[in-house]
Amino acid sequence: MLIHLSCPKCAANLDFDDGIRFIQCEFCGATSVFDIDADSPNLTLDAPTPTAKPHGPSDEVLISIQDLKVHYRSGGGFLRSSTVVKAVDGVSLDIIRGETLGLVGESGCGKSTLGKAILRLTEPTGGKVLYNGKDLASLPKSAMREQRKHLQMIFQDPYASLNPRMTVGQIIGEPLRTFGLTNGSTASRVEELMETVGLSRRFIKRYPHEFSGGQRQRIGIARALAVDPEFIVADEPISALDVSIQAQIMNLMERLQAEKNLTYLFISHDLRAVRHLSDRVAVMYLGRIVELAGGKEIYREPLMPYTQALISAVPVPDPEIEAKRERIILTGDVPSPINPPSGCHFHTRCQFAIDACKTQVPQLVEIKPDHFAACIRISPEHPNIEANASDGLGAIGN
Amino acid sequence: MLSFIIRRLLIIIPMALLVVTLTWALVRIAPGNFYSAEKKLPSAVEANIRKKYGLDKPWYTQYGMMMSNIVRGDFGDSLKYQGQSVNEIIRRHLPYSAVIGLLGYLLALAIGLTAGTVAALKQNSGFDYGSMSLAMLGLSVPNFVLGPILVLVFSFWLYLLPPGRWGGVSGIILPVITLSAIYAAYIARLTRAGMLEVMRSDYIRTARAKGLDEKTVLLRHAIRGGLIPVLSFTGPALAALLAGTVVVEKVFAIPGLGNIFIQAVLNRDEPLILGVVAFLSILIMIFNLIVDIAYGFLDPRIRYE
Amino acid sequence: MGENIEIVKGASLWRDAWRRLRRNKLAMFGLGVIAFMIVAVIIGPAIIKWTTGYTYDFIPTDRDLVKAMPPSWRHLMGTDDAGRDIFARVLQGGRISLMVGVISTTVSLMIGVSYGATAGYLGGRIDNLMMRIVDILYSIPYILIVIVLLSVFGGPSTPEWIQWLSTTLGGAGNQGLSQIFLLFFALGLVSWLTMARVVRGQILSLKNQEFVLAAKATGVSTFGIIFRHLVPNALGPVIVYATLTVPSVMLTEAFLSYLGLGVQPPYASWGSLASDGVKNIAIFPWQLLFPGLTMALTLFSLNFLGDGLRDALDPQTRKF
Amino acid sequence: MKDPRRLSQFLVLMFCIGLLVNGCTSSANSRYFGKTVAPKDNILRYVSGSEPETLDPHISSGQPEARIYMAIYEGLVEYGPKDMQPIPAIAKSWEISSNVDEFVFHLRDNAKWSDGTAITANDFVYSFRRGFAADTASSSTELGFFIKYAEAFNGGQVFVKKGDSFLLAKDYGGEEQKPSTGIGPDTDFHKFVQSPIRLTLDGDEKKRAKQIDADPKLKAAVAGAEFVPVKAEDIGVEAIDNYTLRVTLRQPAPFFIGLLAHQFFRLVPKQAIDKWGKEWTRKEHIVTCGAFRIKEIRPYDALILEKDPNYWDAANVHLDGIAFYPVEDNATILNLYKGGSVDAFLNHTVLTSWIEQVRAFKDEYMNFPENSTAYYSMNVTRPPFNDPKVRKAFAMAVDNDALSNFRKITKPLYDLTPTGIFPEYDKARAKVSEEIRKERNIAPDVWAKYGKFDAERARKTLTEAGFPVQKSGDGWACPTFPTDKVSLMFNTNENNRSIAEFVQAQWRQNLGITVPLKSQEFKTFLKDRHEVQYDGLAQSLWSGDYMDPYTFVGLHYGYPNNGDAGFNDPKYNKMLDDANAELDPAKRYEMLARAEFYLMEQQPSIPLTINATNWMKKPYVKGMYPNPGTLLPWKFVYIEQDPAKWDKDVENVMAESDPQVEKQLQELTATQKTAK
Amino acid sequence: MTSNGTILSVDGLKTYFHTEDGVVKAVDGISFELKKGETLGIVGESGSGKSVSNLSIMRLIQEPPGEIVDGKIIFDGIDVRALSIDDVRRIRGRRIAMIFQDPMTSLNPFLKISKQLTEVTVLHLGHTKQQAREHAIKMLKLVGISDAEQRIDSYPHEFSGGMRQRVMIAMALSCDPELLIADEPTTALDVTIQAQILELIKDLKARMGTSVILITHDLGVVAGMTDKIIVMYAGKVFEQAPTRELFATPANPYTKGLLKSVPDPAHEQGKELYQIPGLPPDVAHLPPGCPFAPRCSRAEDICHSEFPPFVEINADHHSLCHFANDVYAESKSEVAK
Repeated sequence: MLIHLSCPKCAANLDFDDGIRFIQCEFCGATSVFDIDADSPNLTLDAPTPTAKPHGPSDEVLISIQDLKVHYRSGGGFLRSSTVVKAVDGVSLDIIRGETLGLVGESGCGKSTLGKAILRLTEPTGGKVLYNGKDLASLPKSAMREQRKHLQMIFQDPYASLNPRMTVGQIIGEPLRTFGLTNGSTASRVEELMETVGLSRRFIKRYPHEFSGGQRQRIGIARALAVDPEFIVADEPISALDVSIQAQIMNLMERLQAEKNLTYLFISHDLRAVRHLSDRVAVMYLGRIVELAGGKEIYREPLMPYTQALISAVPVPDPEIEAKRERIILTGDVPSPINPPSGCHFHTRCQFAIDACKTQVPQLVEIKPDHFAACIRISPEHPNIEANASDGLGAIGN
Repeated sequence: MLSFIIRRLLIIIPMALLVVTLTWALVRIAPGNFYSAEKKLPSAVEANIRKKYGLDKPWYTQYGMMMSNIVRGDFGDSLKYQGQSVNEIIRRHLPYSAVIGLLGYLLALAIGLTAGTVAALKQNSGFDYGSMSLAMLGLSVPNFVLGPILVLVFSFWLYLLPPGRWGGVSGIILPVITLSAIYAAYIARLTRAGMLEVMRSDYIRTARAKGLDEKTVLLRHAIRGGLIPVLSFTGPALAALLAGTVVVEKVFAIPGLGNIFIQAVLNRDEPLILGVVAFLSILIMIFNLIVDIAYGFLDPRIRYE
Repeated sequence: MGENIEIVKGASLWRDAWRRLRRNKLAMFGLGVIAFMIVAVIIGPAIIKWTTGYTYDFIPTDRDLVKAMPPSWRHLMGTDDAGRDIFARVLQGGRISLMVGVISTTVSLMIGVSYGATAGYLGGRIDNLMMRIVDILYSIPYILIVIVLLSVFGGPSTPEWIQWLSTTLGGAGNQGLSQIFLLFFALGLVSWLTMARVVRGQILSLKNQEFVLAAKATGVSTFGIIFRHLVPNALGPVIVYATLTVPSVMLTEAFLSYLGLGVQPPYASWGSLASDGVKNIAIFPWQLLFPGLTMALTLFSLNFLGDGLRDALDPQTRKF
Repeated sequence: MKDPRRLSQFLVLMFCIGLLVNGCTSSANSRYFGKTVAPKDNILRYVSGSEPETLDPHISSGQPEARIYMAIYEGLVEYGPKDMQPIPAIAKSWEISSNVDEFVFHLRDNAKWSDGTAITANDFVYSFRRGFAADTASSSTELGFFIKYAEAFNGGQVFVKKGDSFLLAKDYGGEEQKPSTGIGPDTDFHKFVQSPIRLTLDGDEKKRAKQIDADPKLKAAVAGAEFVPVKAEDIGVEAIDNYTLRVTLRQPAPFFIGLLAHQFFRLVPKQAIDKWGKEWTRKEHIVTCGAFRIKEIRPYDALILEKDPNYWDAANVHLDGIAFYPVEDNATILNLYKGGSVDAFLNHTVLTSWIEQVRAFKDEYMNFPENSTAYYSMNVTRPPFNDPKVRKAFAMAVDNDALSNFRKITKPLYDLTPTGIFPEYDKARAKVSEEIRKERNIAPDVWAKYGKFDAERARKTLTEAGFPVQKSGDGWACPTFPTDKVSLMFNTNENNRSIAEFVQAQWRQNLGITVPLKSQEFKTFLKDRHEVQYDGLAQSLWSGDYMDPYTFVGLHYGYPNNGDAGFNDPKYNKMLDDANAELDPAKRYEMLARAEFYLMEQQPSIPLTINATNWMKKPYVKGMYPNPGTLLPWKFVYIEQDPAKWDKDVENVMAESDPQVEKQLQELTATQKTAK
Repeated sequence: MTSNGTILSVDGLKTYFHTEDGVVKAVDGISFELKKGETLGIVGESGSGKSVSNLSIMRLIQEPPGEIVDGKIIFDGIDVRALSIDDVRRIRGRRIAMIFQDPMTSLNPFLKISKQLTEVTVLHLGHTKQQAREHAIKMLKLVGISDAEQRIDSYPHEFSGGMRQRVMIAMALSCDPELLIADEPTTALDVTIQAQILELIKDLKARMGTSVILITHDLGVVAGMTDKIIVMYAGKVFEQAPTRELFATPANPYTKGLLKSVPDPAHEQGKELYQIPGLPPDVAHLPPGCPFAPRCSRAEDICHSEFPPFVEINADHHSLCHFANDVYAESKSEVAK
């Protein structure tokens, strides 16, 4: 059902689906709230949209990941040798309270696994995840369940991540009931949450399949917010959505972060989105973090050849730029994590690789202030790999 | 692949022994003995019989002896059919069940695959509705009803085929048809569903986009995927068929293993029950193994190490 | 076609399925027949008794009437060898057969769903072990299990609750019914194996879905995940399979009755009526025709309904 | 066929058309039931029922086997083709001691095994001893316990030897043997076997100790005594010479000769058994002695016999062979018969519903009384059937005549022993009945109804027993009767079920009591019934082992007994003991009849029906008679190719005489007659 | 070849689906022309009808429930709709080839790559087995699969996603088609692989002179690849223009919104993104008037009541909007700024 109302600020005509509670005026950019309960619904101005984050990254480390490993044993059994998949292979990372840490990488690089391992949705096989002084990776299961109040997740596929047999109310209410967080009625809290994410409270009895992808993702976000978490892992939250909806969800996530002082780990393969949302960006390749830097920094000056290629590969919606720019096209696919290349995992596709790359595992080193990279050919003294290569150190292969 | 097969074969043995053990326990719990008859036996006579067959020993001794014999592949002699070893009885009667069962299944495959495929291709056509209704009927008429109806029609109205007993080609036509009906119906439905599923898949669209005609699309691209549900049905179905379907054997007086087995249960002929159960459980597991291997051939994505 | 067209409607998935089911004429025909059968077997015997005075076990006192008689206005489906009204027996048999179908399927559902779901969700070694147990049980002849069950529980030492159930459902003094109920349970106990496999397969494909992970992330317990999240989602195929289990259970019951392990006379089931009638197929065809047709029609309808349900519940058919 | 309704209509239509067509074809050829062509190969095809358990006659006690054994094994005597009275077989004649406890058999000198070796008296001695041996574990061995020390040998018992002499049974409560009138030459063995019965004690030490401890007199006597196991050689069977056999019994048994035709007493081949052990019955090892020998064994499919040229009476064997088909399903058997695949089949096979149809084929259908009864045992150890009045009421409430009418072929049974099988006994019963009537001074018309169906009296009796029967609507009600404490248990079988359903209806209509029915799988049922672990009533069936009423009257004799009612009455036991000690057959029958009358007053069972033979044979099969056990001596059977000589109206087959059979029978019995 | 070098012309194509929810007008009157050697981009969100329109060109719509209701499809002077299905088959794979979105499911998992590659040329070019195999190896090498001789006998699952898409391309190009329809060829792939594949298509197109229709939802993908672009929404063509012009001066609010809502590298982090409000429409139940009106910021009453005209901005630039010229003018002024 469509509602026609005019913007309370500039009086422009606004038509919108009644599922949306927040609506942004196309002309003046003001965000309005749709008053559902009023006899004659109208739009009222919402708090002014923050243009900058009130809670910027502090220095307080919220979650400290130390040498986290997730090794799967695939196959195996009676008289059978198993193979080890090193999905996450020794990742150390600090997540600072209030920031959005972007995590990018190609599929199969272990970024989702890392996100799940932090929340113990996949059991880590080594390392620590320190949160509030507790090591989440070694907490007993019941204690871990208790911690989930503070640590939540938003999922990739809005079609698969909602139980199709539960109503919206049940889905959002489940964490509340699980943690006994409702001292009044669950329904009122659920309705409140639905409004927070911009869904009409009248939808509380509907089923997920009655919603579109974007609306479902809002439900998923509301579910994550239900327990008032501090930290949310957003695992590719927009990649399954239509282009026009992606922006809605990203805006919503930003708004919520500002309102609730959330900390995000934003996992995506969409570099444009990561760039837009993240304070810092970590680049992952085959289970390891290969580069970590501030959002602007990493786009402006990627150090790692892999990061460079990754950024270069993103098509730009501008024919002029596209026509001009030189792309770095990587050859081959991401190698299988079952049997990753020795040394630096990237050496098979790296145009700057030398023999030592095959044997030496590079460490993540601070090359510039707050800019880390894992490459033996880069050092604080010589941060530019292209320059290093032309210095005559010699590349192999490619 | 080889190590997979060996592993699976090795696991069959302990599984079969477990099956035998549980069956043995059930036979022991079940009331009555192989020798109990309408007339009650004097206790001395009963004692003689129990002694002769070792039933006077403690149960664990009996169990131990039985298991040690079975491990050696010897199921001993039937209690009911004196002087006949269980192995011999199985060897003798399996062929009857096997012939009828295999022929029945082949017939069912022939009818079911054809009807199912054609019905899938001509979805919602008259043929589709007709053959699927017939298949439904095949699933709805128990074979103890179908068999006698066939006998009535072919033996007594048309005087074409004998009403029963083993012998000659004419003697196995009716049992084979009776047996195959329900399987043909099942296969037809599985095939149709499988085919419809496959025909919806992306790679069929690719094949069509290549300009292939429907026949090639069907026979080259769709059939393998469409056959997988039939294949997974085949393993247990074949084992069940070979075990003999009691009713068909009874109706047509065929000396198959199924009937023998039911009789053995009703007679409490313990060695025979255990022998057949062990044999059948091994058969089922081997058939499942064969089906798994066949999956590997049919679907290259499946690899067994 | 790969694209999903959103359909936003105010209906639950079940209502949605029901809407689709309603458009399937064959399935609705099936549903209609089954509904009719259920009503008929519930009120039918009383109507017959009221109109003609016959009951399923009434054997005429007049010696000349104690014989098989062809259908007439008095006996719409004829009589059996003892002069009993087949119509009344078919209706009474329907009660038993439908109960066999429903109760046994319910028992097999309850066991199969819990077992299969647990095995499928836990996975790994436990799954392997649990499924090997199923394999083993699969190899044990079910007749033996039925015999043992009936003899252990069916004797004078029938457990109280079975007696209670049989008197509650069958009326006082119907001791013969207690064995029927035992039989239902026995059949359920032997037919849950395939159900467990079906459920396990469903759970295996469901458990990696994100909503399960989501539930885990929100701290839902394993039990909650299995029974609140996984099982309801596996129910579609399970219900379809259940509608197909009903016929197979009814046929198994017929076979067990044939061996004397089934329904207790003078009660009858469609299966036992048909297997009695088939002996007289050449001389008193109505003895097979009517029970057989009723049974076939019901199974036919159940199959149609099962197929229709499968189509209605299968998200695949949502695509066009 | 989009619409399933149309499909089902179509099927119904097809079915009806089919029936019409069928109706036309069968009426066109209605003289015979199905295909009727005499087999040209002179081989009879006969359905023998379930698969024979074994070809060892000592092991199996079943009827399907018995019929096969009658073709391949022979004993001293054979069943007569019509009346089942013993006729000479390997024994060409016999003598009987005056108090019927010793028999001397004169064997033919031309009898041979199928391997050509001669049959001598030693073969019988061997066979008898083997039959009683504990490790043979024969289940029919009980039949031979009349033979002296057979039971003791079979039970592994011991004699008690004190010094040079043995303790005697009569000194320790055993019955005293009447002075024997032994016949035949007096050998050492004969002296031993004619000496007073020795005391035998259990072979098992522990059980024996108990036995001894229970009897102080015995305890004193056995002190220092030696226990000597009863050996096979101690059994009362002796080969006087190669062709003379003497059998000594422990008690008089007038029916013993008749018993000897039973499979248990047929010859087994020592030569094969010694050589092959338990595998002697295989086709390649077996040695037979009957008119036919094994040609082919195809278990569950066929057992093919051929005429044995070594058989002493081969000249009088008419068939070239017999094919026994083991088929169990009655409908299938009828189909095979109708389809012309078999020439005759075993009894109890024609389904009740088919009888009306089949009876029309008068040249083929065999419905004659059988040496077999059906009755319901009542558990007299548990209430309410521990009250004879309740038992009587239930018995009187069953209309046996109506039941027989419903069953179509059976005859009503009023007592334990079937009528029409033992004509002499029937006379004795009538006489005794009349005597009792006079003793009790009851009017003949009232007496005629005594013990028969009488709903009115049944209700009265039940009311007297404390369960008042009231009028309720059109029918009756007996609200106080504990229906939850009783059930009618039977083993699953169509006949049992329809009887049970019928009788259940009778009780409901006559007493207002609905007895729950309980159908059980056979072995489960047997266990409950044999152990008398049932509530209320249990279906029972009894086939006579031999042609003497005692096989029925003795059902409730002693304890445990085969009556399975838990009934045990010392007075009744005594009456039977006395009767069997009586040497005059007529007097003995009267004593038995009194005992039976006494028993039926106690009503441990409800008599239902006298079973009937109920089978069919093609009209070209001749010399095959519906005798009371359907035990057919095969050498009389022949296939008549000439349709003019085919059997017509088999109802009279017993009365009519077939010259060929008659002549053969006369030649056979002549030897015995002349010996007398 | 027609004189003006037009290889494909689609005129007023309508493809409807008859579903339980009513008639879904998946493609409702689209028209375009494609010249030889040209690349056309079709952009739209899911459900906009972009895939269906191309399946319709190939006559690959399942009937029922689908049906090509109206319109002309002229391929190289041939009226495709008028052809018998056998004649259509002769065109499929031979003259028009397709690549699909998901290389994981679009290759037959049961058949070896060699079989799937050779059957096309055996069918259309009459190759013998040997010829076909050699040709297949050549094609695999062409798409950059090293040691093609060995890998040709692999099964699809033994290849990675990118490799499979290369195989699909090799298969599509086997018969040297005049038109290649690439339906979201990179959506299922990683960015680095996407770049590889796009580069490959570009390269092959240049070498073989094939005309290409590139279907995608990602404006970035078409920006560097195409000569002209069609923007589809709710089964309709919303805007049609040469690529540069479309990006520079969009004449449709929807196109504008799409372009704005993509975060671009120049865009500062932390600033709220432009968002198109509301949801994509339910194609089965379209409102009267402009289907985008409910989401459109400048919609007026006429937009809700009247279906907009297909306004010609210039010879190559059309837009479906009541205010097309206004929007165009706005865009121009923005560019000028």
